[in-house]
Amino acid sequence: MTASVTEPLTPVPVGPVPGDPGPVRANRLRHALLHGRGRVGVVLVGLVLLLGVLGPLLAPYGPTEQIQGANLVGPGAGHWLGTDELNRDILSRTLYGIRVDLVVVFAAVPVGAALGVLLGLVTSWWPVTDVIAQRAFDLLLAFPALILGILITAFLGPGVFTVAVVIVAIELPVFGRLVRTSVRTVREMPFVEASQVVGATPWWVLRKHVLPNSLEPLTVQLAVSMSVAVFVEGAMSFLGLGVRPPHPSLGSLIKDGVRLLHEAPFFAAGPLTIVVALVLGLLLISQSLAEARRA
Amino acid sequence: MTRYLLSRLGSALLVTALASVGIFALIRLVPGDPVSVLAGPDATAESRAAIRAELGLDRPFWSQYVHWIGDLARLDLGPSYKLGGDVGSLISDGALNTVVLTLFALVLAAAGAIVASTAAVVWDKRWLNSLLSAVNTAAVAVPTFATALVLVLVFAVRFPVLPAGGTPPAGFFSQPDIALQYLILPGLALALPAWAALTRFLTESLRTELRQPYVTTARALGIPRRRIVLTQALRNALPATVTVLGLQLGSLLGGAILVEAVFAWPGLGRLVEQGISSRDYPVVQVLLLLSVVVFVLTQLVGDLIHAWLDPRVRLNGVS
Amino acid sequence: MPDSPLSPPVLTIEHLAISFAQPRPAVEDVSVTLRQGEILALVGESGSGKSMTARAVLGLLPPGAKATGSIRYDGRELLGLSEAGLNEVRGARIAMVFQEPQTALNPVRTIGWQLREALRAHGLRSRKAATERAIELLRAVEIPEPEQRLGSYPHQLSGGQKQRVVLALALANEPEVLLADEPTTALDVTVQAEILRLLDRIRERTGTAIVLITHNMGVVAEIADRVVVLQAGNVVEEGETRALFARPREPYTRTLLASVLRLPAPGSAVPIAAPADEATPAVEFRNVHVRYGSSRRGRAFPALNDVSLRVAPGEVVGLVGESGSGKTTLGRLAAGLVPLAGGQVLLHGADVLAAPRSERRDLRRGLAFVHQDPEASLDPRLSVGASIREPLDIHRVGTPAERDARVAELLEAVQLPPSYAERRPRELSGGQRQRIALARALALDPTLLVADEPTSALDVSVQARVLELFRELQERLGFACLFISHDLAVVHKVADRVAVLRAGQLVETGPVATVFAQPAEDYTRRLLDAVPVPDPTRRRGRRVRELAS
Amino acid sequence: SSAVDELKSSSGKRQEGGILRVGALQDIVPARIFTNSSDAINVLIGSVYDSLIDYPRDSLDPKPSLATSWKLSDDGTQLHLQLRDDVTFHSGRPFTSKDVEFSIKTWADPTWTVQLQRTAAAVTGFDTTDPHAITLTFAHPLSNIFDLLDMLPIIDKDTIGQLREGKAFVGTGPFKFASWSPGSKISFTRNDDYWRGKPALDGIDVSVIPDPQAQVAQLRAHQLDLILGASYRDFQSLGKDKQFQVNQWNGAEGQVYVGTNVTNPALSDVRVRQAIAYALDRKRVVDEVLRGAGVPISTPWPSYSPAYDEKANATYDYDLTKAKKLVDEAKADGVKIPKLPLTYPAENPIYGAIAQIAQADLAKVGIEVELDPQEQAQVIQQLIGAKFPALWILSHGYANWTPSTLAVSAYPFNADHNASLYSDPTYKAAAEKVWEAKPGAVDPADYAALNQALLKGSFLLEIAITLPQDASSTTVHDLGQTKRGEPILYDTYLTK
Ligand SMILES: Nc1ncnc2c1ncn2[C@@H]1O[C@H](COP(=O)(O)OP(=O)(O)OP(=O)(O)O)[C@@H](O)[C@H]1O
Ligand SMILES: Nc1ncnc2c1ncn2[C@@H]1O[C@H](COP(=O)(O)OP(=O)(O)OP(=O)(O)O)[C@@H](O)[C@H]1O
Ligand SMILES: [Mg+2]
Ligand SMILES: [Mg+2]
Repeated sequence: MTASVTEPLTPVPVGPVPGDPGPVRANRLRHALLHGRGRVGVVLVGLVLLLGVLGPLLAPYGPTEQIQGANLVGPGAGHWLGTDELNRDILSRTLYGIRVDLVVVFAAVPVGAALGVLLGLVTSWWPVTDVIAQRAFDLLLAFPALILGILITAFLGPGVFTVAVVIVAIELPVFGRLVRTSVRTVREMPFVEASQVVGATPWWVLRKHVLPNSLEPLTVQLAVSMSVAVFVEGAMSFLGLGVRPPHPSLGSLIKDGVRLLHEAPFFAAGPLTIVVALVLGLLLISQSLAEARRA
Repeated sequence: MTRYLLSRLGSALLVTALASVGIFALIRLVPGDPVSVLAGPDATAESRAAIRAELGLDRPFWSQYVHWIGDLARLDLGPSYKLGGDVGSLISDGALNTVVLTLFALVLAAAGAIVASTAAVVWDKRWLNSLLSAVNTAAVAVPTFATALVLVLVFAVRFPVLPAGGTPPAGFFSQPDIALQYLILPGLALALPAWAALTRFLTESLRTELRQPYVTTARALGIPRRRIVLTQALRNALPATVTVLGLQLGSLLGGAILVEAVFAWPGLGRLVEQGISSRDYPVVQVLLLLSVVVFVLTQLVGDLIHAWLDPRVRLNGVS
Repeated sequence: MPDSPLSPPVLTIEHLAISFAQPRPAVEDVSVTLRQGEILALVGESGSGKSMTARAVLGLLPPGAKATGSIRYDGRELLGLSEAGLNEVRGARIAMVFQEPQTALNPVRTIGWQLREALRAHGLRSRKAATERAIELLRAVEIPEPEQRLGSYPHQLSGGQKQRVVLALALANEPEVLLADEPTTALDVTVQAEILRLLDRIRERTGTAIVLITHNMGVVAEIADRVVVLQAGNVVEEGETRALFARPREPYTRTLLASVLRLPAPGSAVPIAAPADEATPAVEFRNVHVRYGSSRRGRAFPALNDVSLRVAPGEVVGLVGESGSGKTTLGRLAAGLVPLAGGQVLLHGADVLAAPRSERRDLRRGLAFVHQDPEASLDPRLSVGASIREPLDIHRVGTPAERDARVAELLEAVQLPPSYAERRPRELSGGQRQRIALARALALDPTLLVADEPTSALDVSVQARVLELFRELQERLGFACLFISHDLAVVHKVADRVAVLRAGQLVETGPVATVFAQPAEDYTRRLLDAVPVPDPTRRRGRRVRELAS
Repeated sequence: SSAVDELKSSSGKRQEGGILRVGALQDIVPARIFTNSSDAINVLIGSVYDSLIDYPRDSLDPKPSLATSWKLSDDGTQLHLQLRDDVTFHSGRPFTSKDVEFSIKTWADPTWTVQLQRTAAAVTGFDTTDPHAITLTFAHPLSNIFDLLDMLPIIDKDTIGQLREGKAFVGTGPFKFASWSPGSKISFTRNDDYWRGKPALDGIDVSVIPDPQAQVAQLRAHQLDLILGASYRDFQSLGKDKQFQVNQWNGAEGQVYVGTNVTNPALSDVRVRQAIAYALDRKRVVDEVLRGAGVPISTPWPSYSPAYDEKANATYDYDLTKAKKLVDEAKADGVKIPKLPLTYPAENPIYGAIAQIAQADLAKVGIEVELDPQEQAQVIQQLIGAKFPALWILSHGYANWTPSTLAVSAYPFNADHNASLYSDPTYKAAAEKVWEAKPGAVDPADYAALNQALLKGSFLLEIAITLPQDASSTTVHDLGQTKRGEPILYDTYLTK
């Protein structure tokens, strides 16, 4: 220990300095989620989440239960949302179907995001790996989501797992690029230089500075990607690449409903409402987070 | 500027070249055999072998690839396994349909976005902003296929004022007024999410621009707000918007698959789907490569426009 | 002459108060009268309400601000005037110039376009006439070859030229009042001197009354007729420049004046230079070259050219020079942050780049870096304690408990209570943040500190305190220091020796007192001459005018 | 002008000429032009080509077409046909007996993968000395020779190369092929020199619209006059609309079935297969999925078929108790029934619905099924390679023809090698027996034996006959269809 520290200098009184910004709200993002638009979003997503989690308790029938004689019954006391072509209760199917979207939204997207972040983080520091990774991301991004969906389904066959893989494949480059932009900006920041000067390794900088400072844009993107995932599930199911029957998903329910729009316009209403609520909620969340970041 | 362009061009070519190998290999890895699809369930083993030889599928992988690239270089896309005809002419019809639809949607989205966001920023009225943000969110939150179907049901079936689908019988150019009517519904369904994204981005950029010091300078000179938005802020916000527009093109192409399905619009989306499901390698290869080329080109053109719009890049090659 | 107290008032601000939705009002009670043809300086520390007062005049307050009181121009009440009404006044009667010339101009429009647009806003529609007037204006602000410049974009001009264009814009419609909000803060001293002279000439030629907002007392002493001192939104003192400098009444004014660093008068006695230290230098640059951009693509820009410099142990070497002269580059080179194109960098006699990678880290361990911007140099996500601890963590010095103890010691060393370790950077003031940055730099007991303009983002009074602290620590700990600054007075205060850079080349080096008192090079002399002297009695412009009359 | 108003019209008066706008689900595939595998191909073959004889849709009694009369030798190995002498191809070349020989030989060529290839290949001798008569010699009596002559289009040998590339389709039929834009449109124009007389329509435009719903929407919006592919439910609702008529073509039936891989350990016990057959609620499939456009069956045959046997057809009427009993017995004998995959093409919603009903039905008798929707391409590959792991759902045709056509031509029934990997000498013998007989002279007892063999093996479990439907605007009159499902548009006319 140096002499200077053992004999401390006389502390000067420190009061508020003119122009002192004063304490700022500890967590802008959390605040954004609990007020205004953000709160509406959280409530909407929370509601859908709740319905999905409690689905089995709320559903009057099983998701694949075929009720004798109840062929395409309209909404009424027995079946709030009516029944489908195969005599199944649409309300029950919708409640169970939410769960597929929840898996896709809250498992596949985070996995894709995590992989993308990890890849982007590790590769973007060194020019060579950066070029390789970025070209690979470009390549993945070059295919529209649905084409990627069709291609991957050709390998894996339809199913939730396929949808999840497609979503991971879609999100990976998105997050990879986003992180790369972050790395590029953050590594130029004086505080990164400061830690490099004292000997921080790239890995240290990435872990301690870049990643924490990229979290905000990543959370905003996460919410956006989650809403995209709901679409991808819907679109893939619409093209018959989604969940395997007889299990329902919101997308497959909408697809079935849309096929019967003439005869049973009520069919698609329920699942569509949920999809819109979920996407809307996620969008509102992402908007409020983005706004909080800018403020 | 030229050097900047050349380097961009180089990386574009690299991506395309990598993509060609990737696609060629990938499509062959997909389970399912074009020959059995083509021959049908009742074909004998000999007939399948004959077909395989005829398609050149008995040659080794690299030789097939080299042949393909060689043919591509001579602009010969080869014959479709399934449809027999030349892939080039097969794709050109579909491509025209898709390009017209996508461009129409792109123009619709871009024009709509510029009008909506400048209106929102110039007037800056509370009700207008709320209305826009509501419409905007709705446009993003309702899936494209749902919008498309509702549009058909309302405007073609319930109140038949516009065609329910299909391409204009006389083509796009001989009767533009008729063609336009055929384009409106699918174009609208396709454009809506892109419009919403663009509007949101542009409004936000304009707001950011309005916070820039140069705007304060202009205001301090007594230039009216409306004029500042239209002649200065918009001009500054455009380069970034062009980039976003380029990204939107990708999602428009993706959305086109859905919209084409709903509106019986014989475009590339259907070709891709059918091509893959019938394992029609030549068609799929070319289509996938095309999608990469379009993506790469859009980025390139986006960069070009960006550079052209931004004198700092145009004159100094920095961005 | 503006000195006459009889010239009529053009702008009267009475009991102006501006508040945001926060406890303390931005402006509490400000009354100022501006008279025809005078230059009125508005001074005060950061956040004292100078800018808000000026913006209120043109109705350019940020959204959410509420202003009360009265602002009268030409018998008209400006406060609460409609946007259309304000637009008639803005630019035409009262014009405003802002601090940042880099961003005050629209980057995608030519300056000709922007000038024409300003003229068009007040009725000059003819393109030809507007172009002619634009050329005239550019000539008036002394831009060479104005015809060619019309087609230039802002990025093609130098900082000083940009500020001149901003001035031209403000003068386009011959306003009676010019509000200049720190118009020279971002500029080099030499450029600043030219702009100030230009302002003075414009006032003389057109009789425009100017409100000059600045925190630089040198600038005030140089050209202001009267001074209004603001503190926390209130006018604390007001008076004729010379009188106020000579006899400040208020303690606040006195502190303000006391914080101002001064250069010795030119030609003053030269102290005997200390003999050169023979010990191994803490850092030595041997004929170093640095190029930016890839040389392969033929765009290499030589930022440093054949520079040789030594910093002896325990010695503070000030590095001065105009913007872009390569000061930062040299500092970063020592820290190993820029690649070397030629020459050698020796840390304590060891060639860093020649050393194996593993040793390089240890060689650099004795080196620390303090950056200009205290805000950007601390990770906003880490508590300041964590930031100070980081070098210890990286080198795994001691146990975690020892590290925490060391953090407390370091905080004390920079005169901050240990409880501050828990705070986030944004919960501190600028000066406090710079102390934290200093504490972090000292964490590993460096033998060499590179400080890149460590106080240029701070207020004068805060700057004085931080410099004091720096000097004290340096004497106590005895580290060598490469102190980079564009402020010659600051260098004069802290440095033992000074090195003058110009366009990547070392033009002069020597003991501070010698170089500043008797510069050997013309360039150094020009730099010194351009520094505004915070003493109205030594006012150059005035002197010139007095001699001429 | 409005694109929509142009399409609306209704005065009820017969229109001179006019273009019939047809919506088809699938495009033509030149390499598979003779396989009856897409509705656009059906329009093409039905309109551009003629055959030697025509079956009326609901019987197997040949009627003259390009052949005016015919005579079969007593042993059934020679057929002499008298041909029309006033027929020319669209190219202007007169039609002769050589063209008949060429057409039959083309069908016998395996690269065209025609279903009746074996039958065509069994025609071994051609006497074409008379250009307007031909004598065919067979390797053995062919009970289904007239099936071949009804299905076989007479093609032009000069343009076969262009046919393969999809550039030209030259026949003798009522309409000439005009153009094809792959993936979107095929056009035909009237053949003014048609030997039966000038057709009423000026031409036909076939739009390829793979989405059934889009077809319906375009029909409703009067952008199409006739749609060939729509869901059963859409047909049902169009039928209730006065602006449209729905045609049901009895005689051109298909059959949906559940196939079983008999080498699967669980399915190798016939009792399990029979249990599955009993457990299928066929009536529900017909009512709820086919919306009444079908008939529940246990044997493939429609009621007019010579092999039809009412009693045999009721063998596997829905009976859960019997099914349960069979499963229990099998399980008692140590048969393990794990979860069985049920494969079906994902593209077609009908298969999906049937599969889900079957899954629910089988669950009731203790057979767990996992649905395995796959792409058509993969399903076909598994069908050909006999690679289905357990169960699958598909449909077959040919039961509406001479029964031997099914037994020797339809892939799932092929006694030599079928997708079920079922081989049984009794079945093989029964199938050969009904084939190698003189047309119309098959012993009913042989058919009964064939039915018995099929039911005993229970390797292919029929669900229902599906009746093809199409829908048209009421301005379209006199539509027809062949047994093969080809629209006959020769007589068709439009009203304003
Ligand atoms: N947009 C705003 N919202 C809230 N408070 C603001 C805003 N702008 C300025 N303030 C507050 O108003 C007060 C006066 O600010 P002003 O910009 O006039 O200071 P200044 O004297 O010009 O300082 P500086 O020398 O730093 O430019 C400060 O306390 C500042 O925090
Ligand atoms: N990363 C870079 N790439 C290219 N050129 C650069 C880069 N950094 C600095 N330069 C150029 O190198 C020259 C020296 O820059 P440097 O930052 O060392 O100047 P400085 O003396 O610190 O100026 P200031 O007082 O403005 O901070 C300048 O002309 C600058 O434009
Ligand atoms: Mg200010
Ligand atoms: Mg610098």
